[in-house]
Amino acid sequence: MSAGLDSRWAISWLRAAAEVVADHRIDLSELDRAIGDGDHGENLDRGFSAIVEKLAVETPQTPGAVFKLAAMALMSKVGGAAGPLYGTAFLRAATASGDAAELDPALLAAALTAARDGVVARGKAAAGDKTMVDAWSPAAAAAAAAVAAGDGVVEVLEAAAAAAEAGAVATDPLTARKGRASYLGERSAGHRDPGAASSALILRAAADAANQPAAGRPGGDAA
Amino acid sequence: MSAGLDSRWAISWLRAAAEVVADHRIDLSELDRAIGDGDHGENLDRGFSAIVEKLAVETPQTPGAVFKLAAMALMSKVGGAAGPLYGTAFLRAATASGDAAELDPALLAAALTAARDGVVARGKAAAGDKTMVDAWSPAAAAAAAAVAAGDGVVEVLEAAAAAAEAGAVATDPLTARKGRASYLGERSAGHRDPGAASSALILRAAADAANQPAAGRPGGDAA
Amino acid sequence: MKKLINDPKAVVVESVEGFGLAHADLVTVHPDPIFIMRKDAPVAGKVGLVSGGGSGHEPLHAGYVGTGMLDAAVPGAVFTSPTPDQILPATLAVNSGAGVVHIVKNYTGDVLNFEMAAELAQAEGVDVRTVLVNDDVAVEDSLYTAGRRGVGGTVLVEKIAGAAAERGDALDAVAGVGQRVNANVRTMGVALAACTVPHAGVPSFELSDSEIEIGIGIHGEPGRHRIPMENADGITDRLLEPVLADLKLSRGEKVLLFVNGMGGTPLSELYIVFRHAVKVLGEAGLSVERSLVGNYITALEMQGCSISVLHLDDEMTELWDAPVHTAALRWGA
Amino acid sequence: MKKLINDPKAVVVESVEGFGLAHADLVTVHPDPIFIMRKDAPVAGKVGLVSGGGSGHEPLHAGYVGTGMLDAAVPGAVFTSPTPDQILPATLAVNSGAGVVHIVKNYTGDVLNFEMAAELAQAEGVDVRTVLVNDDVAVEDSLYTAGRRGVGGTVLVEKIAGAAAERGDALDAVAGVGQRVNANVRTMGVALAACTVPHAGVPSFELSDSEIEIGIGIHGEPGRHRIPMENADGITDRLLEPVLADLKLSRGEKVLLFVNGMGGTPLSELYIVFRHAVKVLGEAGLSVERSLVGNYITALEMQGCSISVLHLDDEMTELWDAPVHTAALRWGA
Ligand SMILES: Nc1ncnc2c1ncn2[C@@H]1O[C@H](COP(=O)(O)OP(=O)(O)O)[C@@H](O)[C@H]1O
Ligand SMILES: Nc1ncnc2c1ncn2[C@@H]1O[C@H](COP(=O)(O)OP(=O)(O)O)[C@@H](O)[C@H]1O
Ligand SMILES: [Mg+2]
Ligand SMILES: [Mg+2]
Ligand SMILES: [Mg+2]
Ligand SMILES: [Mg+2]
Repeated sequence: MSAGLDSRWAISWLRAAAEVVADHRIDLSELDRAIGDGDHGENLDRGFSAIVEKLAVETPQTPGAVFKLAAMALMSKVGGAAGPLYGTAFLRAATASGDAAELDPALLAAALTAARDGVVARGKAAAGDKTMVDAWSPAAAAAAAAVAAGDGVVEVLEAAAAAAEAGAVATDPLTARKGRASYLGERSAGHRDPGAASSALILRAAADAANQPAAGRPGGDAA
Repeated sequence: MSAGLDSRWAISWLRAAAEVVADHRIDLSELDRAIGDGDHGENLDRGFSAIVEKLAVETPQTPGAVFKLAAMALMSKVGGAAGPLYGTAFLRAATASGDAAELDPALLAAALTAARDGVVARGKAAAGDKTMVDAWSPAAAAAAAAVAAGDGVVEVLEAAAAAAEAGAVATDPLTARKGRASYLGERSAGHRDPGAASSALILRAAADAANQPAAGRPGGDAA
Repeated sequence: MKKLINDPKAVVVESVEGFGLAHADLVTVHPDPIFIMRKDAPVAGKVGLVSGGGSGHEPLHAGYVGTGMLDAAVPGAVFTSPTPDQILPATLAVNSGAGVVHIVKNYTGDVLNFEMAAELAQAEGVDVRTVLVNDDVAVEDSLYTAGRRGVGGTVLVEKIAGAAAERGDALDAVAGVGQRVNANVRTMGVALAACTVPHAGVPSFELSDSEIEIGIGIHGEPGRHRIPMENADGITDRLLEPVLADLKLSRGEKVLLFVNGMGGTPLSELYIVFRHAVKVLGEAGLSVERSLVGNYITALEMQGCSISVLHLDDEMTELWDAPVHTAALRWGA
Repeated sequence: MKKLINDPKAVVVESVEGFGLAHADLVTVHPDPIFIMRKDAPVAGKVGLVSGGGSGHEPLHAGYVGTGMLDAAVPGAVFTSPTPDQILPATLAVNSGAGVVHIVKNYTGDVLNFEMAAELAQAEGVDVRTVLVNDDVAVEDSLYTAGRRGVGGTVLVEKIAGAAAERGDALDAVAGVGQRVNANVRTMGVALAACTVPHAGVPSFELSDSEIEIGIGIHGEPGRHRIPMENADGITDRLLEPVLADLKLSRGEKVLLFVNGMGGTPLSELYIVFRHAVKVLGEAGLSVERSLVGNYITALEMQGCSISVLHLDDEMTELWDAPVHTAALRWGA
């Protein structure tokens, strides 16, 4: 038994994420309709469904390979701003994960940080611009802090998910400075950023997947 | 003093007709909106206003010349089906009136008959097709009957106007077989034909003008 | 009613003025009485082509003035036929001595006004022929009506007769080919939502959110019947059915397929209709040799479309392909 | 919502299929991933031009594929940018070895997806340059936003860069002239009524019967502000004012005036706007040398228009006049 997360966890994470995105498809699009063009839920659902379809025919053997599969599916199916951003996040996470069979806490945090950096590099948004960066940045920071505190993988993901959720909520009062919502200027304040909201949901799914004994952490007694 | 109607009557008729058409502009278009394209009042108003404008700068000296002026104005300004039909009616009335300075009952009835024949020749509608023919035909017939009964010009015009009014009302149950209303088929029944309605208004204005002492029948004691 | 207009009464004049400014290389606008004339008209030796009718069907007719199509377009008020005092000077202006063809859509107003103008032109020594366009199969019983209306087929008649005139055909030949096009084309339209005439200010008819009007004309006048909303393939089937029933073509024959937008329907939807129409015609064994998809004869901002099928022969095909250079249709020139 | 569609999810595929059937002489449709390609692409020695973006703006971009304009168009879902796995094969397919120019409207989604595709194409050895179009003066403060959007100017960039590629200009020159067009064109739009995205089923925004939205984009996203309805001349003044303020032209300079319909506005109204715009430009001492009026970059059936002014130089004028043969724009070829 190990304190790391293997490809089975990565696969159940993405399956769970697909489910939660499908469940929140309409809510996410509603958020996007308020300050964007109302397609965010639709876009992500298309992408995550594609991941699930790919996973039905392929079973990548490392977390990195799973992330790579996800990245390619998201890039090719989502479109819009979110497609390249999520695609880049998973691609960078894949690169950071290398061909490790399991992600230990440090590697996990490194993958999350790489994902965050990928979003920033691609979208050039800063913290506070009211984008998904406002979920990914605190998530990556919280994961790093948890590793520094000696936490295990479940705690690292729990910390990341909680920080992403808080970060998403904190976008409510902000004025958007990137993406489609920025055209609204101050009229964008008072609404939650859809990409931050979806990021929080997806990171929560990662933590949930790690919490399930069947899902790649045999035993679940570690950490 | 004479029992005939001169150019002053013809001019006051057309001025009165212009007024009554302007007053009923919206009603006539409403009738047309029910079974046509909703422009009949607008079209006629444009034409009769043009007559009034022309009469402000020209004063034709015979009824025939007045009718000719009206015909040209109607043809050039009304458009649609009604323009050529009314234009032809007045043109034929002008021809029938010749250069007589006054119209006696017989000539008056002949002018009305010529007008009716002009409408029929131009539009090829038969009685009962739910068109302005259903006002003009009984009007011409009633005028001829009045002449045969030895009536004077006022009575001739009164008879024509009353017959036109009855004829217009009688179009209500008919199914249109000519003009735009015919596309409605049986759905045209239950509505008054706009062209028959406007014809009745215009012929009533002719009778009213003949009843006014100032308007070309000096004295008004004759007939 | 929200429209990009100033005074409702000035719509036609201002719009035609703008058209004249935008296409000064092609046309001259005669201001009063208003008509639009090919810049180089009268063209020596060429039969003149004049069409016209109520405004609100843009780009018809002004958009078809130019080389290989019309010599003059005579616009009436919105949905109201023009008057003889416009049609007559337009006819005289484009007559080079070879005579003039009037292309007239079969509406009582248009027919009567063009007829009067033709009589007056004849009286002034100009030989006039008339091509009456009546391609609308929505009008079922011509015996008890003013007859079938002129709709989408008008564009095809103007193009093909225009090409015949341009290549130098004589008066009767130009009118003849125009009549042949009319005899071989059938059209059926549908409205999803009505249009609003500027001076009326209210929609021409009311359709609920779940109904459509099959057999619509191009003036917001009623069609054959109302049915519940259907999908594009279903509507296409319904439009093609009476068109094909009336044309009675044999398998292997060649057609031109024209899917026309009524003004307020996105081009993308017209292509969806076209796609299915090609399939239906294919199943009927017909060969779609030529096509046209777009807003070519409209009813202001009405939502909907019409489908026209023209049974082609070699000469019509050749004349269709001949160069045309107008504001709204251009190829080979 | 009443639309001539079948399945809302199939709108793009079916519409593009129909387009391919209607214009088989000009284009080939690559079905999956979907893109539209010039029939004779790759053209030996010629720089390839690829554009794309969300669907719903027809005839943009597929309508501009052909001689003298685009080599490929890549359609996303309605109002959603296409993905790299469509853009990449389109880019590879039109590359003759002379490199490929991507013409990208400045929306985050379009920019990011084209950027990724360009990286992937470069990795496969294809030289890619990007022309970013951002002509919309409605976005006031580019520092705090994603920057100005690409709207009407896109059509002009595609035409002029397309002509440069067609005459054999090298990669940097083609991109350079495209960038010069973008630097010299400004656009402002207005909506009178919103449009409805098929899969959304409800209008993108709500406008009351007496309001209009000034500074609208082409996706039903909001504009600068709402004002009470005005007449056409007043609206034209309001659109031209920020365009001219931003362009800062001197008297005597030459411009191209482009009045574009958003899809649901009759052509006649666009000419009324054009008429007044010509007057306003004339009063500013500008010379309208070229013009374009019609539905060239739309937002489904949105009612409204945009006005673009391009400051012309001799080369741009020559390239504008150069032959073009596409489904939606054609002259000289
Ligand atoms: N420049 C950017 N950097 C980071 N995230 C961004 C950026 N632009 C947009 N986003 C994110 O993308 C989300 C919108 O995604 P989506 O609706 O799918 O794309 P689109 O705006 O193209 O319709 C926003 O809510 C925001 O979180
Ligand atoms: N063929 C015809 N013969 C006689 N009258 C006709 C004929 N066609 C139409 N009309 C008359 O014209 C009237 C409609 O006139 P109007 O609305 O001005 O023209 P349009 O139908 O062209 O809009 C009808 O109410 C009818 O009385
Ligand atoms: Mg969105
Ligand atoms: Mg009428
Ligand atoms: Mg009318
Ligand atoms: Mg989007």
